[in-house]
Order: sequence, then C-alpha cells, then structure tokens
Amino acid sequence: MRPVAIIGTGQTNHARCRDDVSQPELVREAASRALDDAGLQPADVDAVILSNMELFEGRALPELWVGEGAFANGKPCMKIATGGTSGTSSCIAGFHQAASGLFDIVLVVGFEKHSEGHTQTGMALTDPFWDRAVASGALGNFALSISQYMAERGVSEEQAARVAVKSRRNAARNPHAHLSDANATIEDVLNSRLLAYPIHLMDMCPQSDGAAAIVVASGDKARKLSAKPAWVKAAATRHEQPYIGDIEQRLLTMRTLRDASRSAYATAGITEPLKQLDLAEIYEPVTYAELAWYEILGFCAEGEAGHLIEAGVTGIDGELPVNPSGGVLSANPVGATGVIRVAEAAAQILGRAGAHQIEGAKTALATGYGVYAWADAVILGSAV
Amino acid sequence: MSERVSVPIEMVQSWRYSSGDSMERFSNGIRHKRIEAVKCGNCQRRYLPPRPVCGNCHLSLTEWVPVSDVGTLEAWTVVYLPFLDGRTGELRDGPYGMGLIRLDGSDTTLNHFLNQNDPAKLAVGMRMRIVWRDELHGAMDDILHFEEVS
Amino acid sequence: MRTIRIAGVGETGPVQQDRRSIPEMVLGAVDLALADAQIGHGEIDSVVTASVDLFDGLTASNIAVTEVVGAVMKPEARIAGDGLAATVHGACQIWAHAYDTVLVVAHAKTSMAANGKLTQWAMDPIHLQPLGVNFSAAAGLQANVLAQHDRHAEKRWARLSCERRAAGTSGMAKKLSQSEILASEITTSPLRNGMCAPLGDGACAVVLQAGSNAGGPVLSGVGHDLEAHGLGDRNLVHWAGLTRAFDRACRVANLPPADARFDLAEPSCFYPHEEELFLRATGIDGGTVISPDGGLMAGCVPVVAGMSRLVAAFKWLRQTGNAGKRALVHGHWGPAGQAQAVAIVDGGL
Amino acid sequence: MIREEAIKIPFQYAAGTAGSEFLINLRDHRQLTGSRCSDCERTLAPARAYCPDCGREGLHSVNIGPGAELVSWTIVPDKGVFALVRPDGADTAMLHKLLGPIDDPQPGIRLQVVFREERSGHINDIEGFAIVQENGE
Repeated sequence: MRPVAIIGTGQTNHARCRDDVSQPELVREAASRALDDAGLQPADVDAVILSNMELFEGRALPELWVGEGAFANGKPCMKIATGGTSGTSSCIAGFHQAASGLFDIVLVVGFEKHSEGHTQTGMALTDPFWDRAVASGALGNFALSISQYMAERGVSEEQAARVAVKSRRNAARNPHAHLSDANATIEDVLNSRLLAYPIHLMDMCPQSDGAAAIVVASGDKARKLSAKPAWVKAAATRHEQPYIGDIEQRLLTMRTLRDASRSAYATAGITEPLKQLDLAEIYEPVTYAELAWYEILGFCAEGEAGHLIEAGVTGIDGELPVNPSGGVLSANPVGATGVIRVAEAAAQILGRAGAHQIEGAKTALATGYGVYAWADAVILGSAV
Repeated sequence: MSERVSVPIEMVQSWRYSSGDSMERFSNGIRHKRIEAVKCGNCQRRYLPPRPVCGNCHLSLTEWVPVSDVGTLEAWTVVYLPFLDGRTGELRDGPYGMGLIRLDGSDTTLNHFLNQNDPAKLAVGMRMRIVWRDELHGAMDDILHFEEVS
Repeated sequence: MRTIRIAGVGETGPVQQDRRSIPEMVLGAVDLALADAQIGHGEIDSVVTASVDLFDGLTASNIAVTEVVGAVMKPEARIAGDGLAATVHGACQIWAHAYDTVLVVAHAKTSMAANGKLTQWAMDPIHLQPLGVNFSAAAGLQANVLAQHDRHAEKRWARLSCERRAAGTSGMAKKLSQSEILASEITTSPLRNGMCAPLGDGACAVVLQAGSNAGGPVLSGVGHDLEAHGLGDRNLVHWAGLTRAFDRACRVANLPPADARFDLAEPSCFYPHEEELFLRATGIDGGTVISPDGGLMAGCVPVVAGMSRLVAAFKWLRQTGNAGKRALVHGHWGPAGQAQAVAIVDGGL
Repeated sequence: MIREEAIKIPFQYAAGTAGSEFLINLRDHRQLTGSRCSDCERTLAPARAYCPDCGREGLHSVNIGPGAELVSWTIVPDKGVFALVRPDGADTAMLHKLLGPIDDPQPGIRLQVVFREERSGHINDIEGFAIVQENGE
C-alpha cells in the first residue's frame, strides 16, 4: 500500500449514557477534537468514513442522519460495519481511501450509543433458522469459548482478574475512559457479580456511549502537516465462517487474528513482537480473551499468558504495555471501539497520549475483534 | 444542566426469511428427529447447519451424512444475566446452562441450552443427548435442551 | 493511477421474489462473476460487500454471505449503502496498491419486508421518523417541487415510465400505457404507482482487477457525495450532491466535467423525475443513450440498484460495436437522493 | 421454505442540545424554535446544534413562526399530507403534516402551526400546519 499516516485523533468522554447529546452531536464531539488535534479545519476534509452497528440503535443507513455531525455534508461519505471489527475495518478503509490518490485527508469516525437500544438483543438477530432461538449475545458466546480455553490452558480466574485490574488502573490515567479505578484489586473482580460462568462483571467489557475519530493523511500531506505522523506500516483483515459452532477452539487457535497479525508483522518487518513493539492496543472484549491474544499475537509461548500478566510484562511500565488506555474493558462503544484502539496507538506515536503515554513509543500494534472471530491487525510506526 | 429530552420509538418488525434448499431439507428432518449434515468432498468437513458452500474450499456442498442425537460437550457456560429475547420482547431469566455440542457425525458444534445450570456439574468432554420437545415443527427449538448421557 | 479493469460481472434478478436464501442468491451472482472473469476464488485478494442490516433482518448482515463471497480468511469490508459506493471503495483499494483483485458484491431482498416501513428507520428519529416519513414520501415532496412550475411534468413522467417499462426484459415491470400510468393510484403525490420502479430481490457481483484496458471495459472514474439530511435544508430542484460526485469522478478520469461526453448513461431512477434530476446534475444531453434496458423502472433492488447499472453498462460496452465507448453509471440512496455515487466506465480496445 | 420472524425492540433517541430545546419549547411555550447561523446569515428550521452547510457550532436560538409558508407537499393515501413548510423568520423549510381538508394546495400559501392540547416534548406536539383562510376567519 502507498504510504499514509494518522495525523490527529479525537475521542468523546465515554459513558454509560450520553443522553446530553444526540448521535450527530456525539460524532461531532470526536470529529472536532480529531481535527483540532491535526490542526485542520472541516473544509480540509476530503472524505468521511463512519463506523457504527446499525441495529444497536435500530437505524438503517445511519450516515444519512449522523453524517453532518462528522462534517460530511457536501463530501464523499460512506458507512462501514463489520460487527466488532467495524472500527478497525473503518480505519483500514480510511487508509485505503487516503492511499488511493483520490483524497488527501480522510476523517474516520466511529460511534455507538448503546443506551438508545438493546445491544444484546440487536446482536441476537442471527440466522433465524439456526441460532436465533438460543442467542444470548456476546456474553454467552465469550463464556463458551472461555470454558475451552480454561480446560486446555489451565488459566485461573485470578490471572484473568489481573487483566481487569490492569485495565481499570490504566484507565484511571485516561480522561476518556468509561470505567476506571486506580485502586482496583483482584478481590474486586472476583467479588463482582457473576454474569455468565466464569465471567464476572469486571471481566466483561461495558456498553458505552461514545465516539472516536482519526485523521488519515496521504503520505505527502502527512509530511507537510505533521512533524511526527503515525505512519501505517501494515494493515490486515481476516474473516471467518458464519456460525459460532464453525469456529474450532476460538480462544486457543483464533486463526483469523493469528493470520492477520502474522501478515502485518511480516509487512512491518516484525519478527519478535514482544521486543519490537513498544505497546499494543488490542481488542479484548473479556479478560480471558486478552490472555488468549497474548499467545495468538506471539507475545508469549502457548500456555504462558497467565505468567505474562503475573510478571507484569504487559503492565504500563512493563516490557510491552498492553492497553495503556484501559482497553475495551474500560470503554466499549462498539462502532467506535476499534477506532479507539487505532487512535490510542496513533496518539502514542504522535506523543500525545497524556498521562498514559509510553515514553519514546515508536512502534504500536492495534487489533480488532468480532464475536464471529473476525480480526484486524494494524501496525503504526514513527517512520514510513 | 438543562432538561434532556429523548424520543422513544418501538421497533416492531417482521421479515420473511427464506431457508434455502438445504436448510429446508434439514428442517424437514428435524420434524422426524432426523439430523443430517452436509459434507465437503474436498476437506471432508461435515457441516451443521447445512449451507451452500464450504467456506474453506469454495466447493458446493451436496453430500448428506447422518448425525447422531448424542455428542460431546465442547464448551459450556451458565448464564446468570437475564436476556431480552428480541423475538418475544420478554426477558429470559438466568441461570441457564448453554453449550457447544459436537454431535457424533458432525465436525461443527451446535450452540444450545443445557438442562444443567450448576457449573460444578459441567465439564468439557461430557457426553450429551438431545431432549426433544413433545410437538415437533421443524425448527431448532424442537430441541428443548441437551442432557447428560447417564 | 493504475488502470482498473472490470474483469467480470454477475447478477441474479431482479425478480419479485427470489425463493432462495440470501447466501444462495448471493452465491448465484458471485459464481457468475467469477466465471465471467475466468478466475477462481483463490485469485480474489479482497471482498467489499454492500448490504443493510435492517433490510436483511440480520445484524452484521455480511456474516450471512462471508462464506459464499469467498471471504473466509480474507479481507472483507461491508459498506452499508448502495453497491456503487462499495465499488468506489473497491476501486480505492486497488488504487491504494493494497490489493490487485477485488470482488464487490451487493444484495437485498425487498420481498422480506415492506421497504417503505424500513426506510422510516433511516430518517432523523427526533424530527422526522415519528411523523411516518420514509424515502417514498421524500420522493413525493421532491417531485412536487419540480411539478409546481411545470404543468406537463406528470404527463412527461408517465410517458418516460411507460417507455422504460416497455424496454424492460426482467419480467418484473408490468407494461403500462401512459394513460394507464396517469390513472394508476397515487402513492406519494404527484407520483403514482405506475411511476414507481417495481421493487424486488437480487444480487450483483463485479470483479475489479488492476491491469491494462486491453481486456475490456475499464473503471476510469468514481465519485460519491452526501447532502444534508433535512429536505428543507436542500434545494430539491437540484441534485447538488450528484453534481459534486460527477465532478469528482470526471477529475479522476481526467475529463473536464463541462465537456465530458458519454455514449451511455445508466442512471438509478426509482421514479421518473429522478432521471430529469440526473440529466440536470450531470449535463448529459441528447447524444447519450439512456437506460436501454429500461433501468430500474424495469426492476429495482435497493442497495443493488447502482451496481446493477454498472453491470448493465458493462454488458452494453461489451456488445459488438460499442467497444471504446464511454458510459456514466449512477447510484443513490437516502431520502430524495441524499447520498450519491457515480462511476465512469470506458469500453476496452 | 419461508418463515416469518418478528422482533420487538424499544429504542430511545436523545434529542441533544438543540433538539431538546426545540421540543421543550413546543411543549411548554407552543413555540417553534430555529437557529441563527452568523456565518452564512441564515435562520435554520428547526433548531439545531450546528449549521448543516458551513458546520458552525454555537448557533443562536430564535423564535420562528407561528405563521409559515408552504414549500412542497405530498399526499400519501392512509397517512395524510406531508409538507415542507418555511416558518416565518426562517430561511429553510421543515417537514411536518399539512392539515386538511385541502382541495388544491399551492406553493407559497399561508399556513399556521397547530399545537396539540396534550404535549409531551415530541415532534407530534405539533398536530400540523393548517391553511390560513384569506378572509381572516
């Protein structure tokens, strides 16, 4: 792909309910902040991509109502959605459009207002002839995968709880996070309400209202507009077969994320991710998934994820900080969640991540994940 | 902070879904407690639910193979959080057991309810059997739930 | 920018009701496109799909088709909009040098639910949706603005609908005389039943490939645009968004918009007044063949509509004697053409 | 085989800053509210958080109507008549219902907003726009 870079990012304050603003206003909040961060005016934007899960808010073609919130009036605009990977896929679409030569500046905005609908019910609109009768949303599906992972790997509830503690504590440094607690403990997690065995409330991502945006610039523009752009070094997407029961041992093998990350590593020249990546913003919908992704993404050998979190390797001061922002466990406006991963990774490269800045971050990984085991991997770097 | 107004709109919508030929055959079988999977001639994978092509090999699936009503529990959970069933608008209360069951003769697993909701009594590898409803109408909820083979 | 060849096309329908499941129907179009392009699934680098969850009654509606479009363990992106927008994105992927061969697929089945009820859910839920406004009502309001200053508009639209219906070969469009159309029942005045493109089911697939134009028609320009949502915020006499999309596409194709000449135009017209809006917005005049197959008036599948026009243009350019000619393809979605997309297709050597 | 499956999901949409103000003014003051954009010097109907054309935020709220002018309409059997109306003092039109009976609506005809007695802060607090009789009745 021709060179492109992220030159600005913006996020709303994510919360359980943002009924102070309408959907277009929520989108405007993130879009304005991203343009300010990039030092651009709305008129500088050549094209807009929106990311949102239509049925979570019961909308058809949501860009029609919400587009003007993203400064899309009179501009090329399209909406992309691929389930949980909507946000990362929209960012990758933004990379492609900015690299096409058609546009210099592409604004990507993801948003979700879960408080306006019933997400788990919307998610259950699956094949009416097969699994709709037994659908139980993302929660039930994750919990099923975890039983396989625990049986095979022997990972403990306490190790998973450490992921939640890391997330809440990191989130305390992030002003945009929905959930944060600088003093979170393993006991807090284990004592929180059991949602679906073995997932406790604090193991599971929340449903948040929020929006996030990135400004993507073509290579020439990025050099002109930014002293330190976050260059896109690689981006890969893999989709899976359509039914939950098609997927073999999701958390253990997750062939989509494995293949997408290996493809991205190869393009970016990464052979030892733990050493060569300065941080990772990964899509961890539940604590156990973060542990599984350590193995899938090659941060450790199979079966070593529990030890990795115990040793603090992925802590904010560790060798490879994972989700210094607090991650999906601390804020999850689904259509925005993948955009947040990419925006956080970019902000780290841009050196504008605030209190959760990883000093000297030069190479960052962002991933996306969907319930049907779809995956995206994006690698950003301080050099082309 | 000034007053925040929101606008309630209820979606009451129905769609007429086409099953497709293979799902129609499968559904007709279910009506007689007969389960059949489609098999890929290349990778030999036996698929439930039936579908037009093997996504891995891009080949049409035309061969049918019989599948048992007994299988292995590959994954399980007990859901405690009540779930709003969009089909009825009603809450499904917890706790209820759920599992991925690999029926003997199929390579994919079936996501369904378990009659057991005690985590201490569930384990990967357990043998499970379909419990059918009394009245069968050719749909997935003809299966009431799965129970352990004693 | 490297050349994008349209290597093959496939379509099912439009038919009033396709009794196949969505994946079976989509597979039909994909198989035809791959056969037309004489390539296998293994040669596809990336898939771009177009579908609308609420139309399909499925969340993340591309889940249902991922397998049949061949996207298992491959990149796929779903555009929730007209398939021509998905085509624009597929072209961007090739021009970005991200992929060399991209399969673009669009589908919808209006037989599943009343489309007029579903499109209410695309309208602003604070000010518009609670009134019961939908895309049809928006078309009526737009048509009425045009008809206010034009006493002959309704007769002209009836004649145009009659001609387009007569040209159709899909079997979906009932052949109606001008007077039958003018006597047909009001749907959203001044529009009448006979003026509405008959809605149906269908899928379209197009293979885009980086390469030379030696092998057939080439996608030489694309453009899209979004207007304000509120009908009262727009000048409904003009499709300003289409003019902008058209100008962008001409720029990509290195054509001066004012002087661009087309041998064929394939507008997406759900109603006859939209053809007049299309001509006005693009400056197309009498020298251009328009919708020789009857266009959408001969059978229309929302979401697929714009892509079905691309397929029509491609087939026309491939006909004997039409090589080297140029076509303008159009798609739109949203109330009164709020979102617009165009593509310029040049016939091969 | 065709199977009909229904879903039933309640949604609730936040009107946001300008939207809330617009709906509250309908409910409490039987008043239409627009927004003045100082950049493009237009008054937009209904009130909104930002100008759709120039993107400017922080618009000033202004009272518009109750008189209005008909811009366009469409008769929809079983649903009534939808209309685009430009309230007095506004530069753009808003969409609502035209109240009957109407024989032959004409563009530019004078209208007056009609409020419902029972109002809840909803667009349907407006019953519609009625034609003003020329003789002042």
